[in-house]
Amino acid sequence: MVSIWRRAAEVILFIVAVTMLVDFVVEMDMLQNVATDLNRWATIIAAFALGLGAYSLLTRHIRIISRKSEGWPYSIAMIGTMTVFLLTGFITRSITSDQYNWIYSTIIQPISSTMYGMNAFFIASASYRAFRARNWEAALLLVAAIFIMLKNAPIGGVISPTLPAIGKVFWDLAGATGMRGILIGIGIGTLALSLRIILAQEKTPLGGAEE
Amino acid sequence: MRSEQKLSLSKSLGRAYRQIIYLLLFISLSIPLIKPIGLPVPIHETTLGVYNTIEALEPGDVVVMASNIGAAIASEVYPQYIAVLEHVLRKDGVKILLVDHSTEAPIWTEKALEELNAYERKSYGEDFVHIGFIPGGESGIAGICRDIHSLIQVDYHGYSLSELPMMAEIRDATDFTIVIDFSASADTQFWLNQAYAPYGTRVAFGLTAVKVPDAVAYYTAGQIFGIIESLKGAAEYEILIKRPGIAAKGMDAQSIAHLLYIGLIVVGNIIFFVSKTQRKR
Amino acid sequence: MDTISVLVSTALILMIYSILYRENPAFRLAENILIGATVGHSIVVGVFQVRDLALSKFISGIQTGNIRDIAYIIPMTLGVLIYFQFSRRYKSISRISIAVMLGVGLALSTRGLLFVNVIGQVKGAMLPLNNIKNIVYTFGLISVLTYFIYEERASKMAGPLPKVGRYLLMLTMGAYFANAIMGRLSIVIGTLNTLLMSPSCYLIPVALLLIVADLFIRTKVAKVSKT
Amino acid sequence: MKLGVTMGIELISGRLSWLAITVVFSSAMLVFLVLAMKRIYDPKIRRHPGIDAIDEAIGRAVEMGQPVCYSPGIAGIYSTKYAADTSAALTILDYVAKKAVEKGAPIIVGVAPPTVLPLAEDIVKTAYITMGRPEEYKSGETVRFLSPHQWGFTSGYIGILHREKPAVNLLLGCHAAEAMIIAETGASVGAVQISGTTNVYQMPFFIAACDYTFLAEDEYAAAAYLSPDPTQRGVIFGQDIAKIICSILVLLGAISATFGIEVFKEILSL
Repeated sequence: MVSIWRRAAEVILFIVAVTMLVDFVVEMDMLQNVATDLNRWATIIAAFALGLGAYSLLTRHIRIISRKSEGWPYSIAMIGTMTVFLLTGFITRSITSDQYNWIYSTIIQPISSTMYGMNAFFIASASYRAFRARNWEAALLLVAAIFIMLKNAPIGGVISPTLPAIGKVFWDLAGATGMRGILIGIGIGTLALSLRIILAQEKTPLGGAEE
Repeated sequence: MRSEQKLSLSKSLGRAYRQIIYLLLFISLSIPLIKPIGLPVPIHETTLGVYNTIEALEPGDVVVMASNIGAAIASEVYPQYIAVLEHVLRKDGVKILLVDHSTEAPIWTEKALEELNAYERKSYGEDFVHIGFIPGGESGIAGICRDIHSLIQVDYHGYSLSELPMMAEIRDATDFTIVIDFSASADTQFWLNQAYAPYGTRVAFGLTAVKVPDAVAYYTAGQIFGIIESLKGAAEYEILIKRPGIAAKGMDAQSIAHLLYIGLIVVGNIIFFVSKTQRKR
Repeated sequence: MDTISVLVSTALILMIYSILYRENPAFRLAENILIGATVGHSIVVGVFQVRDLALSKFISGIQTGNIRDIAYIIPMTLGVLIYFQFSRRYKSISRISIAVMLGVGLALSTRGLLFVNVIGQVKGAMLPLNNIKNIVYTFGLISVLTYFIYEERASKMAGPLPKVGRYLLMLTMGAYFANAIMGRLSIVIGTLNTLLMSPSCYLIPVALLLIVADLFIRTKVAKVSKT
Repeated sequence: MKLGVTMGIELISGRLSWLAITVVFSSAMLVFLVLAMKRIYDPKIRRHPGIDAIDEAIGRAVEMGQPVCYSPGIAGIYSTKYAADTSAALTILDYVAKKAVEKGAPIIVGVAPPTVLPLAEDIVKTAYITMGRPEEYKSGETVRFLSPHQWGFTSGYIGILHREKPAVNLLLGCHAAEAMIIAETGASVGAVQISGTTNVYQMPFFIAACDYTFLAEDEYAAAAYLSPDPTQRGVIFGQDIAKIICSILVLLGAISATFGIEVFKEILSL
């Protein structure tokens, strides 16, 4: 049986979405206020959802520690670091305090930029492993990639000025055909899926099948 | 015996190809950083546009440097900012107005001023002023173009604008000689809309690589006088002002790494075709 | 930045990089530290967000009687309702909070993506067919669009166009792949630049030594197990 | 600027074309959806090879006795650009979870956005319940919350890939700069990888590193195709109609622009 709450959620989703959509075309102050507020509300609700995540994470790691399962010391490190951030944040009551800034720029910032930069290494291994001219499609892909690289790196223009010029032709062609087509397709696909969810035809994103 | 050993070596090399590639990349990136090779860098017309315009400035001219720099785009845009600021600081009598479009940007602006010893080289309030963060996005920019004194009363350091001698002569966008906007967002068009369109103030952009395609259209249409493109543009600028820094050093690393990628693709394909023909046999 | 901060962050950077060699305790430690730090950070930010964006507005709303501010009690209530997730019987109540977020998200995506992606791109594609380039672009785009036609009969009617579209898509993918490299390299160059400076650089040989030692031990163990 | 309309409602100028396009496209989609539901129209939809690959890959996981890993992306459900992307990833998760549980392959879902966590938990748990094996669902283990932060999530997810050595790794939904790191790690542990995203900057990396990729709209089509209700496929033909309309508009606009008439551009700017 579909619970009444579930039905209510579907109705609310419909009302919220339609309000936001109408706000996009109709000039009305009240509507605009409602839409702005709804948008802010979503952010606030999402902040509460963090508690679900924290609960799930903490129970899992506390279980690992209490059972002394494989790798339990790592769980202690995880919970320890988390506690440090929570305590520093709540004691200094701001995320711009010197102390908070220090732990943030010592831990999160360097690891984040390192992880981001690791892309360069994985691009290298993928270039070697995956860029094989197995067929015409793959060949076209890697030829385009090589010319764009020669366009971007200063060395390409030094070897020969025609290389960047060819790269530019590929780049413009890609932007005007493939990328345009992809963007248009994404727009249409988003409308189709949103429509199905808003009209309660697709029920999964609102959370599983009904029990 | 020996061939067996050889086989196992090539086999284990084949299995550890990832680690070898990572090591190669690490080395090829580190060497130019430790000892710059100085590979030639071709200078783009768009970068030269910015350089020549600044080079032609006369005493009394006012340069507005607008910044939207934050941690996300700093690696690409901050070196451009440093290079251009250095160039403008070298021009005697040219006044510099620094404005920021995000809450994070003022920190980077101050960092740049300190890195270039601006406070010792020039006198604050007479040669340059750091306005700080201007809230309100496009309407904020429209506000300073219309009447800067009515929108902003105090600068970043808390001085009243009316106390600063330089600001006495600067009232609206007609007093700005050029505007250079360092950003990665739609802000670039804001200056075009609010300063170039109504007042004819000339505008140039310093951008991240992704934003360049949009801006090229403005350049070809003659609406902006230059674009500095990503780290590459910063390197070109550093070379133009003969002050090779992080970007120029990075360019060697960029060139070598790109060549390595191309080499890897080529080697990968050679191995692929060789093994295919062997299998056919 | 003081020395401790530099040394700690360098050690963390090297621990993360060690995954390029193989999965190891150092990486696993850095991984868990990063998870703990980021979750802690998100909670702190989230709590302050609720405090500054909702709670303080609600309180000032009660004082001034501004209905729009008082209404911030609604998202806070909805936020609490999401914890009905833990109740077996009343789980569906939490779906109301989800519905508000999903409704906002889907509507905003549809608004933006149809406006920018569809209308913007279609408008941008209306090029005068007076040179080869524009003709290629126009028919290229139409071919790409026909590739995305899924209905079998309609797809067959388009003849060879979907195939051409697929080729163009692959070319696009190659171009965009290569174009992203420069930005990624700038970031790794930035990281390496800080690594190669004193005092960070002294940690690099330590890390390399550890890796070499590990390699040595592992080959030894492998040999022993063979014999 | 306001555009007066007789009905007393004022439309925002520049948005009229959006309204028209939305109404026309939505009607096309709804008409075919209803026709398919009433069994008047039976959609014959081209099957993306990635869809067959999902089934095969799960079979492989069962044979090898290794898990199926799934990431529904890093965008929350109220993301202003990727809400639909995340929804599509959840719909596909529903299919994958049921298939995996049915065939007996353990599944691990790594979650980044907290708003997605309750949904993913529900979807996977329901799959275990409907297949009659609720005891195999381990709370906190089967669906793992890693971190809402992009790089916290990435480090956690590649940690899972390295330690669990999955036979299959599915990356659906919005992935940003971490796409390449996760996908290459997946390839290095020998997993069959199937991916899909609407983040245009990451598609090329998925294409390079994964075995099968749902490119952009393919992901939405797959979500409709794999929906538990097969009549949902009707909407895909509506999407096709929308693309045909776009093609015709482009062609008409181009031809008229050749003769210096910009009327189609102006219509779309209304």
